[in-house]
Amino acid sequence: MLLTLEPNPNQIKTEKLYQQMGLSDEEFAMIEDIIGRTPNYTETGLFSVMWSEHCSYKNSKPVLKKFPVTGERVLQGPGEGAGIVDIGDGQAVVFKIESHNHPSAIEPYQGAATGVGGIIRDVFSMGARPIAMLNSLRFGELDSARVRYLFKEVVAGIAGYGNCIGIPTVGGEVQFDPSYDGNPLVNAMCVGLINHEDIKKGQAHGLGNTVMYVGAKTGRDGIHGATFASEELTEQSDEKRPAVQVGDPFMEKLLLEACLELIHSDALVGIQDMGAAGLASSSSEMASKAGMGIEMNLDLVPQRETGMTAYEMMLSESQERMLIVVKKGREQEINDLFSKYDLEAVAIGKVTDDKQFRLIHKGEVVADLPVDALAEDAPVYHKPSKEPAYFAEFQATENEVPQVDDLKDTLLKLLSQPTIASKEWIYEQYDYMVRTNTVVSPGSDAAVTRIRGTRKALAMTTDCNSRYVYLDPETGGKIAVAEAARNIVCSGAEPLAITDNLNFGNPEKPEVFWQIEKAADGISEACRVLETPVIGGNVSLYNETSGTAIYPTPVIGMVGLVTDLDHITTQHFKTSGDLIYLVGETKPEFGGSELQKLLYGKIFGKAPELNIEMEKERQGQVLAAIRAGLIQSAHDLSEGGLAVALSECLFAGEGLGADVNITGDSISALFSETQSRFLLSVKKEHQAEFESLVDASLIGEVNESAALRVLNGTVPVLESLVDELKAAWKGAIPCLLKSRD
Amino acid sequence: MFKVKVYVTLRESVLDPQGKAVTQSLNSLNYQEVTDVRIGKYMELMIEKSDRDLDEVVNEICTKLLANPVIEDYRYEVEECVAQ
Amino acid sequence: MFKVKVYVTLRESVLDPQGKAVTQSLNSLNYQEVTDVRIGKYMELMIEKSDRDLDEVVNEICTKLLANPVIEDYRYEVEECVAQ
Amino acid sequence: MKFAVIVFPGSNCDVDMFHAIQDELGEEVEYVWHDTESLAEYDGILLPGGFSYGDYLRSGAIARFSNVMKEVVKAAEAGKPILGVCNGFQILLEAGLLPGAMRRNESLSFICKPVELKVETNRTIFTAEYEQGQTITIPVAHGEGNYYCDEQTLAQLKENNQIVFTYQQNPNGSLEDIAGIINEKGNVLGMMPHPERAVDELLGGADGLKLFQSIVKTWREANVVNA
Ligand SMILES: Nc1ncnc2c1ncn2[C@@H]1O[C@H](COP(=O)(O)OP(=O)(O)O)[C@@H](O)[C@H]1O
Ligand SMILES: [Mg+2]
Repeated sequence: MLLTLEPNPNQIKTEKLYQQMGLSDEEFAMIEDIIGRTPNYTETGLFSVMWSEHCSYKNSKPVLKKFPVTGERVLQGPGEGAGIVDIGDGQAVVFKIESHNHPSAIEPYQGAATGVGGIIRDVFSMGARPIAMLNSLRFGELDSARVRYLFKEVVAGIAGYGNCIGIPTVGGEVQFDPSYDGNPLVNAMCVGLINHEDIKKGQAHGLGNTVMYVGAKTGRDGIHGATFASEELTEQSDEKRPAVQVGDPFMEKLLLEACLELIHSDALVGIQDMGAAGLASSSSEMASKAGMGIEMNLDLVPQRETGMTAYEMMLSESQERMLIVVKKGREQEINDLFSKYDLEAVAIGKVTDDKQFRLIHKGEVVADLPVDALAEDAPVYHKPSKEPAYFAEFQATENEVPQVDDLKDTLLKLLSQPTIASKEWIYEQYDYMVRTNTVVSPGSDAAVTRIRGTRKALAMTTDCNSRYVYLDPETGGKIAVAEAARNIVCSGAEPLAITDNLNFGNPEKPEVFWQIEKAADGISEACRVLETPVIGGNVSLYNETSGTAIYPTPVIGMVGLVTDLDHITTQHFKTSGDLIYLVGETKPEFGGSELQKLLYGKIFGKAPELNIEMEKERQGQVLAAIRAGLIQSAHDLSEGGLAVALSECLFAGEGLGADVNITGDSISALFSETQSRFLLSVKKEHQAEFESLVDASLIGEVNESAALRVLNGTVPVLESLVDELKAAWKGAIPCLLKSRD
Repeated sequence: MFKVKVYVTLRESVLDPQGKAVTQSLNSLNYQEVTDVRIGKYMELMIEKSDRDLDEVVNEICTKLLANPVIEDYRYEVEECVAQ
Repeated sequence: MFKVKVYVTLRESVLDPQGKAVTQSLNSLNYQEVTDVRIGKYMELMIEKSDRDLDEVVNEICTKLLANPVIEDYRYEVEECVAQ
Repeated sequence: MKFAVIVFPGSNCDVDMFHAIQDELGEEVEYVWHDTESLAEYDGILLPGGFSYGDYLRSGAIARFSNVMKEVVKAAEAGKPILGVCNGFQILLEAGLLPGAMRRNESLSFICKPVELKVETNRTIFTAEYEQGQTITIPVAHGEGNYYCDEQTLAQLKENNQIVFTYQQNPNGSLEDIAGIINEKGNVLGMMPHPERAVDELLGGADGLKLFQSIVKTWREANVVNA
């Protein structure tokens, strides 16, 4: 039995106990100043989580300001559970990405599972029906047993949660690199669909209205999860064990269905999920956003464990909980609705008009703070920024073409790099079909989900090549957005907007902060030009182990609109006789490329260049040609260059092959990672019309040879049976996982 | 040859969705006397005699593979088996 | 109050893929002395005293819900708990 | 013909089943909540996939005790067509309406992909529209689809032609590649693959539609005068 001998305000101050909670001396002084006295233990805890990076964005706010966040279609930008974009006919798409990196490093299955659970709640708390999930994962190299364990368990955790709740996981990405060895990244994105009139906000309006708690009971799990996520992983991280929670997807399914019924009730005033910093952040944010105060009686909070203190209840990050505000006097109705799902809605407090955040526990006021001080007044830091030495060095290097002798062998090796290899082993564990709307399943550029009852569909993708971002954060940031848009366009959709997940190292290091700033500059510029505003996102800093930061990894989640089902396009070649076109010229660009990594075991030099205006023009042409019905298949060129893209185009067709002509230096032509390039196939009868619409070079033809044959001029440079290529590509990940355990 | 029986249980404060679901279901099946169920794993390992210390081996195996100490506890019992 | 410990195991004749996988990983992690692993469930039920016979209740619960007799066997132990 | 799609709190393929019947098959269909007291008004009962009550203990173990299952048993006795897909199949097994049990997939992971099935018999009300021995492609999506029964039961299944679908390439370790079985009386079919996911070419194939068409056709022949 934990006897609650909490330290008194004086002890907290003199013994600097606030430091253990993550507050600095200056921050504690600020708090004293704001409230005009020394906070008690519970109050100090509330500030410590609300002022953590995870909740307050105190270090990243100045950077996030750079993002373009508005646009004609944007119905809700950053600031709520998830952003919302209009898609016509009174419908809108809701989406957001969120990280669960640190919990996943320690308990990969539950860490990943609860990450999925959390982002789903963000979407349905807006009133939207979640229709698809994606993820973005980073691990160390698969030759380590620990990495294999993390990888397997993370995938199983994502599958376990998403499959049970019945939301299809339709896409994602994964990269393997030693920089993620001790610090894997697990970012999950959820996409939802809503009718405009159903949009709900997390605001606690209306003096006297009732605050209700629904969902799982509160336990001691995850206490200080938010501050934990804002610290570096150290040898001692294992000690902070309770920061990992166990997910209950069945409970979430009940909550989801009940909440989606609830949004149609005019008794509902506001709704928000209890995510990071649980009850503390949801209640204070709801009151603060509405310009109101809130008073809660913690004795009424459903509790799973006995003897919980106010501090513990407020900071607990137990999963599958929602906070709702309902009109006074309508509580019974709300309760009836939830009881159909075997859930109980419990009144725990009320909305006040004094802008105070007041908590009562066992008859005593245990916290009484200005609510804005918690939710709004966290300090904002402008961290020092410094260009790292490596950057100038890399910029000074000349682009060089790496030398390889055997092109076929090189292609086979590239296809078996786990970052390029087939991800079937992963996505076969995800139910990507449930709800029967998935038109393009994982395995093509972007996933496409139809909107039942319309001719419309949504394309979605997550992207980020962090090697480019490391070499050159600004260009790399731009490329991440451009690549996401390229994937969306290839599937036949028009890019709408993005959500981003900024995964970086410790921002207190000026070199890391510089990476964050530059990447944000690049993302912002690309979003402005491509007209894809940032409608929400998440920041995960302190991704380091033993002092080494991960590659800067600003993951881009993008959603696009397919205006007619007929436009849906996949990357695979379809029929013999189709003409193969390459859009975009190729330069010898190997900095951060898969080939460079393969040959040298490291990356260096300049990232590929990106001309974002040209990118936009080409994307426009490709989309126009798709909409005109001229395109059989469309694929963007990314890791591994043209040779890998060509192979991937051939992997779905039985017996299909291709004859392709390249010019200039074969190694560059086949493996360079020059940006803004597309590989298209076109029916012969559409040749003239296609060429009038798109600037592209005819490089070959699809045939029935079951082989990929490449000529440079008249010289054969590469020839392989498609089956051989496919075997290397398909077998790589299962083989890496199996061979050693 | 030893038969080692390993019991892996969720740590006390960790949510046990499985146990919760079973408790609820039993209560609704009219077994109100069941007030709590916690569900864990039970494993039987057959281990041959070797140079290594058995307890050391079992503890290693448990922390490395059978249980994740972040959320689970384990305990075990050893039985010596007589060869047939 | 009783604490009832229930062990649910796969029947001998039923292949245990999970146990097999664990055996293999242990062997490849250099625990060759582990020759076989069988994985089952371990459950702790807290049951209040009632008019019904405890063994009857536990057997009912086990056959109805906790174990599937087609593939699983169960056994249990009862501990009486003294009220605190 | 009027279908009921039974909805347990954790069902998640209920919507798919509903739309397959309404939009593609063009028959009448309603969602029926698991606490319903009667299924008398329905001609066919569909138990969809999902995780009925979270299924943490064993798939279908808890669902079997719900109110609606008593009604399903009655409907089975009355000879109404009952189809259990995936979790629905698991529930039918747990409820004893079909013999055997499910174990975890041999790979120990969830598996989702289209698979090829062989129609072992077209002499059932569920497969009449297929050719005997035909190969069809239907997706699977499950973590516990590794069918098991004892030898005696297996012999009976074979003897009575109760094995309706088998996998061409066994994805889960299932005994004798069994993907779907029917009861002796011939009105209760359980199968792991999802025919309701294969009713629309846009989503990659429509081989599942004939299964539903078979049910309707045989029902019409038996129940509608001048069919
Ligand atoms: N990288 C980012 N880019 C844009 N908006 C961001 C970013 N990170 C966070 N935001 C926005 O800040 C708000 C708070 O986010 P977050 O704290 O992740 O939500 P929650 O409190 O639900 O966890 C959200 O509206 C989110 O979209
Ligand atoms: Mg959130």
